[in-house]
Amino acid sequence: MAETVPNTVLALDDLTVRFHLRRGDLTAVDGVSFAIERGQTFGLVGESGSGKSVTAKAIMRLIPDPPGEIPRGRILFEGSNILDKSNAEMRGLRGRHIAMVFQEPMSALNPVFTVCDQISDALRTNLGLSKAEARERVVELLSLVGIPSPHKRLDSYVHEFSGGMRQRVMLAMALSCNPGFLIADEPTTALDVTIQATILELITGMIERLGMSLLFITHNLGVVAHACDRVGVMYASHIVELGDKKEIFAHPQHPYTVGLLHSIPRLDGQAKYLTPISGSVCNMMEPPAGCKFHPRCAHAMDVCRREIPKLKEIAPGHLAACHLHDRGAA
Amino acid sequence: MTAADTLLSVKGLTKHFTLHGDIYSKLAGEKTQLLKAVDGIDFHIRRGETLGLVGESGCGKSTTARLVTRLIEPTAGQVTLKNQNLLAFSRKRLKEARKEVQLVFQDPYSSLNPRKTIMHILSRPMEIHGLARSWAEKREKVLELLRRVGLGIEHIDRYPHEFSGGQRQRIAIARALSVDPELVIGDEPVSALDVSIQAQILNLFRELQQELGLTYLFIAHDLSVIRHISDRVAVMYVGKIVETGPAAALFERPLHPYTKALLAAVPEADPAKPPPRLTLQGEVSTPIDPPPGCRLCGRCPRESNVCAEITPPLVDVGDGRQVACHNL
Amino acid sequence: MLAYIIRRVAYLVPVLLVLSIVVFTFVEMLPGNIIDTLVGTEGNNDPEVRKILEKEYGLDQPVYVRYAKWLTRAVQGDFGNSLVTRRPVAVELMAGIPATVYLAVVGISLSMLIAVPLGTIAAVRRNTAIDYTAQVTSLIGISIPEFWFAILCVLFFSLYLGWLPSSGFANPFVDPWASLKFLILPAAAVGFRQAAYTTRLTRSSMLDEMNKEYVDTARSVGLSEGKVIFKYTLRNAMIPTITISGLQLANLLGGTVVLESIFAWPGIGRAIFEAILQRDYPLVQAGVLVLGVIVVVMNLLIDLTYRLLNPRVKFA
Amino acid sequence: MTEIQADKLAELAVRRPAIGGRMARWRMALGNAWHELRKSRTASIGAVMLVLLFGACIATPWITSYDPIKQNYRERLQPPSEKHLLGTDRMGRDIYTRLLYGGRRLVAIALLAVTFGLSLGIPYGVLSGYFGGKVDTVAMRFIDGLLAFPGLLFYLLVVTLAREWKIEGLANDAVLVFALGFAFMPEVARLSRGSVLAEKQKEYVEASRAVGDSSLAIALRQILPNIISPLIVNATVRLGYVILIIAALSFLGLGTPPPTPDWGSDLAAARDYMETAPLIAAFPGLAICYTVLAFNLFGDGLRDILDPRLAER
Repeated sequence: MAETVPNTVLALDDLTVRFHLRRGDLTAVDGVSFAIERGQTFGLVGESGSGKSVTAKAIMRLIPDPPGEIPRGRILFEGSNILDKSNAEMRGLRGRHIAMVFQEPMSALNPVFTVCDQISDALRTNLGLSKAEARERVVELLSLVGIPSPHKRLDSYVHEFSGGMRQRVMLAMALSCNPGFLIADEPTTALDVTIQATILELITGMIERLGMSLLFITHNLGVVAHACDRVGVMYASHIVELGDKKEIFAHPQHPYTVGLLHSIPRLDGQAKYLTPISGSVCNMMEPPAGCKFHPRCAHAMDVCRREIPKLKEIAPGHLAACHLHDRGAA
Repeated sequence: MTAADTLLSVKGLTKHFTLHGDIYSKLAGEKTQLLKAVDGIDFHIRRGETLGLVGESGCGKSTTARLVTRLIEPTAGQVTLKNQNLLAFSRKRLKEARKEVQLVFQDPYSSLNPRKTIMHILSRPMEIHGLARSWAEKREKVLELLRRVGLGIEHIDRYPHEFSGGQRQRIAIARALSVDPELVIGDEPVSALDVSIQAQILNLFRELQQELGLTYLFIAHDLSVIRHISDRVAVMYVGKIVETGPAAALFERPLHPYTKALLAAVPEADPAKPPPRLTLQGEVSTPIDPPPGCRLCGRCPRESNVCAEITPPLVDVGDGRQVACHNL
Repeated sequence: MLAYIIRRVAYLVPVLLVLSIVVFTFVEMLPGNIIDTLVGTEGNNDPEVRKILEKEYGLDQPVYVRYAKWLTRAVQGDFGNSLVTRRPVAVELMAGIPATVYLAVVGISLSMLIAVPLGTIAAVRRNTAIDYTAQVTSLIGISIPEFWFAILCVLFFSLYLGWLPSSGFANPFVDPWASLKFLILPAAAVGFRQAAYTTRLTRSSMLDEMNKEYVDTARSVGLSEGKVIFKYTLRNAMIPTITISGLQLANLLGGTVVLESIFAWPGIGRAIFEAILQRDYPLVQAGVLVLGVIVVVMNLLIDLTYRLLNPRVKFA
Repeated sequence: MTEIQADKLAELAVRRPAIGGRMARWRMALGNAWHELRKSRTASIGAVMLVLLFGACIATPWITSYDPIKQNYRERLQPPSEKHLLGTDRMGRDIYTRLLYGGRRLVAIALLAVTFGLSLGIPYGVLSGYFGGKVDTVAMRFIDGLLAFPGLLFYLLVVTLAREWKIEGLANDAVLVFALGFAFMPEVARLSRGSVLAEKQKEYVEASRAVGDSSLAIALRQILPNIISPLIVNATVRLGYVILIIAALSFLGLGTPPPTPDWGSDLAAARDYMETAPLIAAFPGLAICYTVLAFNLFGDGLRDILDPRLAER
């Protein structure tokens, strides 16, 4: 589906990721397709367990096999399929072309190496810098991401930084080898709201300044509203809605997106009662047949229980996977 | 406001933890430090209202919850529950107080004992307080509780691991309700939940308050949640309350620079709203041996000389609002 | 850091006190007393002589006074004389320590050399033939009684093949070749069991570490798999491995009684064991105390090493 | 509330597990246990080995007709045959019979010792961990003191004392049980204390305090059930270790003196015939190996099953 026009950096086509666990098989990502344009920030939003992080790991080819498996789909990065690449080719891609920022810098950074050691290792491997050059570059990077007096913090360990500073270090590491494409997996979730604001500002600023493309994964619709250009909404391993940020917020089409937007309490204090989505997320080991959302959907019809809806264009650039729109289209 | 209206009031409540205070540290010449987790806070909660306590992690909100329930003993200050001094309670009276004040915790996964059935979890508090004698009586009450929090009665003999996060939080709420409390303290009760579930639980809190006339102390770091659930709000920063007032007024026209900063930093789920940004400098100050003066010193855009020397007291500014700032 | 060391050293005081009390009580609880031994051997049962001897040995004093006196002397290294050789107990004990240290250190080093690579490979190639082999071998290693393994080794290598001497000891500084020949079997017996433990430990801590997110981070910046495993992951996995191996070394220093007596290895374990057989209780008492002190001090050193290896742990 | 719901409510309110129900629940629990066990191949193999071992121990008098002690010099050092399954030893006693009786004694001592250690260590550790503070500090220093005894030496001391006091037979076995159990106690205490400290952090403990539960009730009724799994694993593995220790002691000649059947001392006695009849030394050794392996396998598998972190590997 996703056309690989030259302006597309990354395109996912029918990506499916399955895990073979002791308790049974779990399809964490099911037929996900979307494309990210150059210089664009794509927000992938969904609740916990929806498969957004697995998608990110699949792009980085970090799904452990076993128990993971990618039975279907393509991940086209700059036009070539990541899944066909050899390990060596993949290593060349990682760090230099695609990099990733994780949610918990405390666990995503190695606890027994200093910050300088870790970042300069990447620099020396990818860019072939000498030890001294790498060290100098680390200082530059740290000051770039706003760590005060970086030459003093160079030889500190991760646990010696505060939460916000850790995420800056993580970002410095990801940016170290000038990748053109960044994946940020819930980079602000573990942070307090004031720190979240600064990190968000930092990431969006960096992306703009360095002309990068960004895949931003989050569960926070507020963050999406301000950091992204295009948005994909995931529910239970499927993308249920895809479109421009403004479209999605102004005219949400999928009942899940609508429900999500109605579930958020507002700062201006309107609405004494929220209209939440009823029930809870389905068990991914035994998902319901048909649309995964139908047990929670107020508009569920017979067809929803039988058939998995496909993503369909409703308005230009705005897609939703819901049988309600079949009727409208028909 | 008459005294009878006030269910709980707190005056000068303080909790300091001593770091490096033992003999070995002294032998090694380490300085004793004081972590001022909660540093002289005042607030009150009227019967039937919801007081929202908001602040960033480490500001002392959870410690406050544990202090007013006497799960930890305060260093100084007064806690008055129904016009009685909670800190002077005898063992027996304290046990009664445990019935009057109940807690709902943040993590629905660790707040329920994994080895006990729902029946046990919900009937144990009744047993302790002698609220139900026979097994059948307990059973009936537990079923009633389950219904009340929106769970199916068939859940009664199951174990916590068979439930989702949202359902567990309902069970935790049912446990709090099992002793017919007057005050329920929610310590970040919705922050571990997904948005759609969070909304369900927030609604449940609302419904229960209306049905049972409960009083809430609701602690959260999420400002929109606080705005949604609270009648009045208290904003905490590093062990101090910096601003209190009716929710609507406080959110519409924040007075303290910290409250303003918090509000400006919230990303609202509406692309038309201004993007989040931080109006303060640097990062959260430390509660370990804080310097005299205002805790926001060094970060505040409106700082003056006096800020570094004198801690601003919480003063009335009318409309039921109080602010602790020298430079309003 | 300093405060931590002070704290840990201060903690040693009650530990050593418990140790010394138990060791002292042990001799106190023996039936009869030293006078019986002395008098009995000479066939002289004169009450007068007993009285004099009792006074001489301080047995007329209350037990805590005797404990205090014994402890004071013990702290100064004076444990009295051996009842068998009549030489100072301290001298007898010191003679055994080098051989024990020699065996323990070689055994542990041998086990680390085998076990760390094996455990790592087993973790990386999880659920393959290598992994299963390593797991089964190490399970057998920890299940086999060491004395039986030693006997089997002797049976095969000394009696059947005749390659190695079945028991004995030679000073490595005097005759290194002979010493090595004597060393191989006991060191293998020590090493096999230790290697079994260490392989299991390395494997499981490698598996733990490989599941952590920093491994993904290292991969995500394009580091090679070798570097990810052997530099980033192994460094973390080695923290528990080294710690436990240190503890085992401490235990070996006092625990090779069985192997030392099978291989006639003149170590401290065998010295104590023989003292027990010969009822040379002052030597037993002192030996256990000294080994206990060694273990305690080793534990302290290991703890400090652990904290140095692991920057996360604060010295608090 | 619909009518169906009301019915269900009434039924649930009245229905109380009867005795039969409880039996069914036990059966279910047993079934579940087996189902869980099947998840780990290691555990299943270990369990089968253990069942065989315990079966042999219990059925000993019925599966052999020889006397383990009576000597028979006409049939010394016989190789395995139909008459003597595993041959005879230097006193002409049937090795198979001696192994069975020796194993019975050994396993019984080990089980009692580990139970004793658990019953001392769990309350010690749980209370120390739960109440914390100065009590905890003192209690743990005492444990450290006990842990300072290297390897076998503690047992050597106790066994020596028993020898000097001429404690023999069953009393000697009791001393061994006491010593082995007491030596296991520090480890149990530490482990349970550690688990209690971890458990204490969880909010359900605070919740129990918040509803006014008493400290003792929280420690014993709420926390204790949650820390049992690692203790069971530890105790299983310890059983193997204890058997090794007993065997080592008797190998050194400090166990129960002959002619009591004992794997360790039988092995030691067989050393003299190692060149002529190596099988005599092989059988007790194999028996020890089998037993220890069974406990280790079972313990390993149990750990995999009980440790949720390993569950998805």
